[in-house]
Amino acid sequence: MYKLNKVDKKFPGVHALKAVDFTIGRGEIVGLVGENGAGKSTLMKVIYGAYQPDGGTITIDGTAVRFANPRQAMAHGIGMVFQEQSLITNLTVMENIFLGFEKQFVKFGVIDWKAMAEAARRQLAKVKLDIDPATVTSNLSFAQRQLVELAKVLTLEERIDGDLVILLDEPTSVLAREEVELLFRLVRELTSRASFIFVSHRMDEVLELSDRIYVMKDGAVVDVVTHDEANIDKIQHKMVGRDVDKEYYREQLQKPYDAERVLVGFDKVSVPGKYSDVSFDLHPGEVLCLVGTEGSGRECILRTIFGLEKPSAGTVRMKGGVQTTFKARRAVENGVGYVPRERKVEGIVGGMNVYENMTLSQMKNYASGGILRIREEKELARKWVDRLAIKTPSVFKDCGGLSGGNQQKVVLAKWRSGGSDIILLDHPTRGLDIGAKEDVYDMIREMCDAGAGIILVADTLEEAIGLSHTILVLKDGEVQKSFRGEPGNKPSLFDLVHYMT
Amino acid sequence: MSFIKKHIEQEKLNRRNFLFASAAGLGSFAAAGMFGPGMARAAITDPTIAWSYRNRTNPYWNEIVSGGEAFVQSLGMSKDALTHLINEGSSEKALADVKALLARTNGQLALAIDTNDAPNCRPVVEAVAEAGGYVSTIWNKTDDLHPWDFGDNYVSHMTWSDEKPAEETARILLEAMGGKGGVVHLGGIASNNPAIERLQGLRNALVDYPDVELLAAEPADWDTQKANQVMSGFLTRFGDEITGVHCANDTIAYGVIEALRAEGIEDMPIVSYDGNPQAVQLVAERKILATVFTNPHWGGGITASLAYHAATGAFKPSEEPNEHREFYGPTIMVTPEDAAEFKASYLDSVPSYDWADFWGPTNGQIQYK
Amino acid sequence: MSLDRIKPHLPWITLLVLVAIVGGADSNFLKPHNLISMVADIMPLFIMALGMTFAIYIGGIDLSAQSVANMTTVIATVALPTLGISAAVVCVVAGLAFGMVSGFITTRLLVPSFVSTLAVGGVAYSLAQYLSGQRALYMDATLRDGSFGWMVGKSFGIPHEIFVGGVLLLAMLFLQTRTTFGRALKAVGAGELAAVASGLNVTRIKVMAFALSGMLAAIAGLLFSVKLSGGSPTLANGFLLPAIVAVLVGGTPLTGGVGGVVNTLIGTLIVAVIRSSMLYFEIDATMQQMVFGIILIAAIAMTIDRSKLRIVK
Amino acid sequence: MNGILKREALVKWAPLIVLLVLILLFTVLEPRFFSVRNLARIAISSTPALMVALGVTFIIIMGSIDLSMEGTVSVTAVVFAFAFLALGGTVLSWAWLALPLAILVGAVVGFINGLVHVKLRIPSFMASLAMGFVGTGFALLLTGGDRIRVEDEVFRGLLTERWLGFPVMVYVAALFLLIGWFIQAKTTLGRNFYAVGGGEELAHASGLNVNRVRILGFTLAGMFYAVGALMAVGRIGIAETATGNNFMFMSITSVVVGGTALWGGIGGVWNTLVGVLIVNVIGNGMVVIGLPGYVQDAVLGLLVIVAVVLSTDRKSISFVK
Repeated sequence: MYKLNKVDKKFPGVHALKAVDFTIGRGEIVGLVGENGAGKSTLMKVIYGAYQPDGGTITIDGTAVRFANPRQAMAHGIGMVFQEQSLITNLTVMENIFLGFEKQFVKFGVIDWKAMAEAARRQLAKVKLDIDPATVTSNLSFAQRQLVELAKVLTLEERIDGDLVILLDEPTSVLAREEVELLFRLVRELTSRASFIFVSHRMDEVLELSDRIYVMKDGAVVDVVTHDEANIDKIQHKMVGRDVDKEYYREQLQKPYDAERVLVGFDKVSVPGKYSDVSFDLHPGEVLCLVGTEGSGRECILRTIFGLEKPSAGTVRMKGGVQTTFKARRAVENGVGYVPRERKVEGIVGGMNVYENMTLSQMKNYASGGILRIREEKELARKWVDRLAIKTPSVFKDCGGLSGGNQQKVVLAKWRSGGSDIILLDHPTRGLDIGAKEDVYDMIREMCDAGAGIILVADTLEEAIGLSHTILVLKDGEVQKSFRGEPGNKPSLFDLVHYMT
Repeated sequence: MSFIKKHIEQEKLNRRNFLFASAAGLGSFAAAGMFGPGMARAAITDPTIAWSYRNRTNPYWNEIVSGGEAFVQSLGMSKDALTHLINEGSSEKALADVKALLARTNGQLALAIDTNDAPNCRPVVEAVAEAGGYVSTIWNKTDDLHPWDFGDNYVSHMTWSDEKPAEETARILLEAMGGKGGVVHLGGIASNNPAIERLQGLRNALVDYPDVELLAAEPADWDTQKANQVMSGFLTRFGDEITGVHCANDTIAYGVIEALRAEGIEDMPIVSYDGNPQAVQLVAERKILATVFTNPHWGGGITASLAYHAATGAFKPSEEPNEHREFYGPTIMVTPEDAAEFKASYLDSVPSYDWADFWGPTNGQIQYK
Repeated sequence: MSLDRIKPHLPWITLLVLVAIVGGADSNFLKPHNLISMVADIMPLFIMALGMTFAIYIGGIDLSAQSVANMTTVIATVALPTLGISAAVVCVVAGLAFGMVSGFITTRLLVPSFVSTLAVGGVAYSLAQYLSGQRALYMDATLRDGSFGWMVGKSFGIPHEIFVGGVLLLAMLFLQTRTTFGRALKAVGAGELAAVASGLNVTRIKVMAFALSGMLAAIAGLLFSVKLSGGSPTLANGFLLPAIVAVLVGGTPLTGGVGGVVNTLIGTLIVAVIRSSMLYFEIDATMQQMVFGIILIAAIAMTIDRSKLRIVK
Repeated sequence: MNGILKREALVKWAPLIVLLVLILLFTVLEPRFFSVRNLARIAISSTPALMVALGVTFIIIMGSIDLSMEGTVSVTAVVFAFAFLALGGTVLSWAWLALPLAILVGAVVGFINGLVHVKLRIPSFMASLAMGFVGTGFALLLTGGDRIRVEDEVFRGLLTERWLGFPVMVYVAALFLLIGWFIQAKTTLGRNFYAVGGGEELAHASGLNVNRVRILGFTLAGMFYAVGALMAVGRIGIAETATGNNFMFMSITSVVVGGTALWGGIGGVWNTLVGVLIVNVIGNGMVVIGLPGYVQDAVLGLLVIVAVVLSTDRKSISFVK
């Protein structure tokens, strides 16, 4: 029913889509995979009307269409569920659901809130969400918000006669496993009313959910596989254009850590409302993974170590010294490096170039009396650009313009070059393509070899299991269980999930 | 004696003075001619005439401008020939504009200016003198700066001694109050010289009225809306204790009248200052008991005229006595009795002044305390 | 692509175009003497704008600058007889202190700088009124020349104000581009969260930015006071909006992290040229303000580099 | 959860508590402060400011800012006065048409302001600042610097006519406050302001025509400025270029003091009402208790900071600029 024929899209200097053919049938779930920069997001934007193609045609049930903006695409039944937090948090759930389409509830210029609430309740019922539509969105959990998103897109059902095509852009990235399963169940049920295009970096999820999978590389569709013939290795091969290392998580490189020394010691540490009585030791060469759902206290523990959160009870030791002042600057002096989840806003400073970003945390090493030794900064940056194979035309390039993987490398280089040996990684591979992920995994092993201790909040449970020496499972701010994870003797997914929920 | 008669008397006197003055002026012109052009750039044949003032939103400055334009027209030019520099209350802009104009005119400039803040007067005068232009100032000038220290280029400074007239209006007010009760004063921008003098005038008068209490004095920044709010506050604070209001100028009085009107108070004795047409009308209606007319129209014209005639060499400032270089401007009290007469002769039809009669209506040399 | 390359240069191209237009209309404008004098006169405003740049660079604003300058004109005049040249130190310290208070209120008490600086400005204005006894004061000429004559003299035909402004510009340029503080400032402006996550003491950096703004406002007031040989609590009135306009026209948008002190120099000169152009084109007095606004819209539309603005609010 | 609710409630009511505390404070210092007559005085001085502040509230909710109010108020006041006098000079003649005309002029000025901001892609701070210059300049051009007196007894009844101790203009202002609330709470446009302020890109992606909302917002603000101008003229009886003076900083300060966040999405017309009252209570109270003029700026500044500090939800913001 929905069909793209030889769609082309060019940007200055980039041929983003090259004669892409794409079809989706009624009630079908189509997966869309590809590395970052392969053209997935451009393709999606073309589909939901944010971009207009330069060449090719789009047809719905054989009729050619052209969308000048997302609103026109919506009128043809095409809706988009955005990646995380695309609801406006200061509005109520019902306002979000009907944003831009309030007209139906307006009588004589007045919004009939009761009618809107009623309609919103009907939408929420479709996604089996039982909340008051007048709830302010900021009070919802991430999983709830994701469902509200879906409910919002499903309003298209009432608005238009034809079939729906719903794009799901990384809908699972903020969800815990059981929430993902709930979402998938829902999507499958909804195929009676809509077709879905499912975009995710989590290959296993794509395989699990999709009827067919489009594989993109360099702006072109390189393969289309059906659910039954799909196979992770094969798809990844197509995406990357080469074989992916069997030892994805570099388990063979995992070495025992130095149990004698302790880099970070938590002894019954509590932050009110966030976590309580958390104890662990981080040793040189160790990867310690914090596992738990959103809100289980993982992030807050990282923030405590980095000095952004002051615990109310317990003692925090760093390299033997008991910490009394909790300041980020102090933590950095102690050798803590923080690789935040929101790479674009917290990791790098867009608008500053590569060397400026790399020395940001350690300017005093490159300054005498407050005056920067810029030449040395550049030397450092060139060295690390080579060492981590950062793809950038020069060290003067604005980091905001680098790809996600290269940005992450700059962030890691920032801490590693400054000699940090307590590295906090918050979703370090989020949104990275396979090649870049592998680079990150390599770097984690390398840092361990160099004697650094790593605290990891992983993007997926597999990643957590594959990478860590130690896994702490948290739930509601309390440590439920600690697992050891020597190669060959790792806990299973089931083990973890059991304690998470 | 009504003020009109007084004024006519004065005019007669002045005419006599003028004859002396013009004779002296011609004499000096001739003298300058004899010594030739090398001595000083005494004569600029066609100087640009400019007025630099605060803004166009205040009727006072509009009167000043009308005088400047009248003078320019008296020279046979269109009134557009007057260049306007508006500083919007910024000393910095006032100075920058003057310098830009000096550059544009190569110093062929006859400038009349209120420099906005007293300290700004020195750099303005210095800039004009350096460029060979001629400047006459009004109102704002620091006490250590004198025209005679700049040869011919700083032609004159005129200000108005407000203390005495303000004292006189205060006496009218205090009499109207029956010599007892409470009075409030709403002043101008606190650091402005006229604001200080006008308050002092009230204080001087109060000495003779021991039964009247000065309840409060607050700055209202020459601003109608601010005055309105301050007066509202006074009404709460003092209520019926207020039996009279002394305003530092007319625009303040408008705000006060409206604040009183909002409370249904129509008969409060009020005096003000400046003699704006609207205020004169209110005086005639006895809503204001007295205002002081400083004849800004004449002031605007004569200040430009002084600078112009000095520039063209019609007279030589340095040969004039000090009282012709620093002097007080005219002040005329307007009371309900003579308001109609005053309005007819000054406002309804603007008298055509003799713009070469520089010092006629003036009030003597400036005295420093 | 070529347009992208031109964008960063638009501010000074705009300036040159304006100078050419005014100069073309009246060649008197282009006389070196006039240009130098124009630049010298704009220096106090420039110095205030220079400080304002730092506040705007981190995404804030400093509405106290004018009041602080007013205050220092009074302090300088009052303190000159007893302290001599040390009066300058008192002024600078006072400006620094007021700026720090603004910064503290903004960063620690989480009051938006638009309001906090306005409020602190109120305090400075009150202090100025109190110190001056609510009247205009003047400096003794010999005392002024003895202590501060060097600020307003002339060497090689160039007024010393230009040197004062130039030295400050170079110092601030050095601070902005070559020091850890400048780098930190850029990081805070362009990506505050990333700066926090890099362990920078963002609060301190912001407080220092406001302190710098206060200090430069104080120096602007001091220079103006010396130039005018006096002080009053209203002397620097009319500085604030042109100073903000100068920073914005120079291409430092309110979103922070873009632009810098050189942009502010260009912006200040654009303001000066537009202002003079009113005289050269003999714009009618009642029309000047409207024309200024329209030219301003055109100039800002020309100079801002929208590619650096994610969304236009 | 309970704790969070309590905190939210406290923050929500904080501006009102600040207002009540201030009233109490001034009443203790000077009992006459709390009299109907004085409250009426505060109400009178608040009405024009409230109208202007309401207008800018919508803009601030969108996360933008508008600094053009001084110009807009002056232009509308002057156009109103000219039209009013030209059409007969009393509300009882065709001159009443000048009232809707003024609001129309305000809408046009606001519309242009919005166009400059949206179409030329100039941040609202700069666009509106420059448009403010244009507005004041245009008013000056129209008047040539003269003041226009509006003497009509019926129109001035806004000030002189009293019901229950308060002049008519206070009731008119209350009516427009309700209209503002209606727009904010009951209309699509009002809700869209919150959407734009909460997340412009997201709103756009949801199919909202953000540019249209913005332009309409500035237009609406212009209309409220016009009402403010009418109130100001009604209060003083004079329309002039300076009618708009001092509205800019005061109205934005009031909005912030009332608890509307400058980064958008939070707050509303009731907050603005409280904010305007706080600022005017402080202004009136300082005079009433007899604070010397030269310390008033400082005291106002300090009290404003205290008010903002108390009414800010510190947990909800990560950083403030």
